[in-house]
Amino acid sequence: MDENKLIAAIEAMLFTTGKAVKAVNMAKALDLPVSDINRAAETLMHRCEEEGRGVRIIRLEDAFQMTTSREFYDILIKLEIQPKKPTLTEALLETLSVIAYKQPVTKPEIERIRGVNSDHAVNRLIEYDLVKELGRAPLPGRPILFGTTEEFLRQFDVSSKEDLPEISPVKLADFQAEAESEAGISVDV
Amino acid sequence: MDENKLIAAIEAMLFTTGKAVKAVNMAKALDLPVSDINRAAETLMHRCEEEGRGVRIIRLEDAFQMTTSREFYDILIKLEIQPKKPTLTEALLETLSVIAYKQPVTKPEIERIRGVNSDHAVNRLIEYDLVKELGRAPLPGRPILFGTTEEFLRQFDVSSKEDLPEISPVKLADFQAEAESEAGISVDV
Amino acid sequence: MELKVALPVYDGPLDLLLNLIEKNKVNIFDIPIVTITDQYLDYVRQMDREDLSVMSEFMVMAAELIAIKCKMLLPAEVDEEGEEIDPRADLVARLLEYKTYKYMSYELRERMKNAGKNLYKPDTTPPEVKSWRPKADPAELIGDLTLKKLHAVFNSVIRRQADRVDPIRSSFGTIKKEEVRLSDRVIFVADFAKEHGSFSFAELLLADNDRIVTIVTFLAVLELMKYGIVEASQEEIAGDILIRVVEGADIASVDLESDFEGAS
Repeated sequence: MDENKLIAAIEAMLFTTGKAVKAVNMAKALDLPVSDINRAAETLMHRCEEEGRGVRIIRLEDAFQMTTSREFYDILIKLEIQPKKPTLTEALLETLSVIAYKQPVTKPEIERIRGVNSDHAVNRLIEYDLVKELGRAPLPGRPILFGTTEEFLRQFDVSSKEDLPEISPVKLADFQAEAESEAGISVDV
Repeated sequence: MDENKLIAAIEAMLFTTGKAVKAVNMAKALDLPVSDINRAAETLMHRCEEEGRGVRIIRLEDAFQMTTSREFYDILIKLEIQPKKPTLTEALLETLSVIAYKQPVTKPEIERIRGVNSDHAVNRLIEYDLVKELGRAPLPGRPILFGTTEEFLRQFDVSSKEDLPEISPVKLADFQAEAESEAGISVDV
Repeated sequence: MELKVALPVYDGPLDLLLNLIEKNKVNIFDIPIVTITDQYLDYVRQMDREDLSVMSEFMVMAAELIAIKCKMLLPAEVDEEGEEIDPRADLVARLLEYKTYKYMSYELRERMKNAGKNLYKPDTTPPEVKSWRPKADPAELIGDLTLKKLHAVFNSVIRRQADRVDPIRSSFGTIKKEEVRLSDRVIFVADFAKEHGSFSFAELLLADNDRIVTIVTFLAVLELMKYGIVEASQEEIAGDILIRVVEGADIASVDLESDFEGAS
């Protein structure tokens, strides 16, 4: 199978299913090594960007998915496409951030960091398919370990758990200023 | 909006809906005349063909739709079947054991022994080439007799064939007698 | 009528503390504990007392602040190296950790705003592709199934049938109570687990199988899961259940005999 055809085959699979498809599954379907799939999918990814196509390829851990190019969002919602977006409160975002950066993490640990009971927040995040149970910690009581889902990667534009935005001191300072101005606004209100 | 961007916008619309989209609706979303949409969609159609992409654009009356290029159907099938690998579930295993040790056996008899409807299990075992029809029982309604296949025996040690009841005319006669006496019992119940 | 002032809502005591520190424009590493504690208590006094669980979280922190305030008044304790221990150190560490995650959550929110503009497509795999079924490979299907195992399955089916329609027994006036003790089954499963490590529920039943035994064995597996000795998984609905001994679990550590005495 020549490279162009391989790329087209990957395009066909990603288009038809519309879902995140694991590179290893595409490799099996095509009877090729996973490395070939990864290379060809990356090529397709770059091609979509360079040619300014209406679709893009995103990477989610060891899977690929086809999505629309963001620049057309405003046009697309006019076609009555209702994107489902859960609105996340501060408490949920905060809990999610602890889980994302600390995963795998137990509920007691989340509550220690946040200083508040987090049952509701964790349950809601699971309901939104942003967080899932990963298993149990080898600790007394065998507490459940939580981590983020593929849906989390999709909704937060992260290609893998290792690829989360870095915690940098510069950013922290920026956020501090931002938080202060936000605090100022909320006082006025 | 330049031509390339218009084409990309159409591509995004056709992708995300996955359905046929009327040119007039796309024209409304883009605030452009329908003729522009038709022209750009045709260009996209030719581009997909010329470049041998994994997707195609088809025209349906006054609408366009993005579809998978036909040549990749086989690959899609291979991708699709991976999650549903056939396995011998407990129900199948049970049914197989009854057929193996009671053969030749009718479906009512299998169901009497297992206590549950076994249509699905028997059909699946036939599909898996582990069970086959042997003929019909000389009973009212002439029910089909089932037994194991050559393939079934091949999969087990050939020398262990003696461990399984042989399908002989004598056995069939036995079965008939058995079935008749069982019919008698079932009347009692 | 009491004048109600809308209190800003904080996500918890740490959130409130961080806000007080920021509002007072003080250094997080040198918190003026008296001022901050007073302001914190002020806020807590105005809080709605109806939600006790929320209230209690704020009260715990209030107690901690007061404890730190007291320690600040006493001569400083020293650690093994003779360094003075700042009573605020633990609190500062907690605040910093909390702050980090809080700020990262703002970053995540930004990303969510952008990623929300990605639109996807429903699965449009054609039905003929979806319904296509692979030709089964009998060798793979049979796997490590042996004729012996198949015979055991057959025997269990027959036995179950005999239990269901037993013309002789069903003519008796009473049915003898079957004695299957949970404790016995727990020990049986534990022994089986010790020997095999990882096995399926069906395998567990091959040796001996009737309805009551199946049910009690299932309960026994649940008991052992509760004790963290085994874990179970089921790939598909109504599929076989895979049971594994939990890594590092000590079967001997559970006093099976006494724990299940009389439980049947």
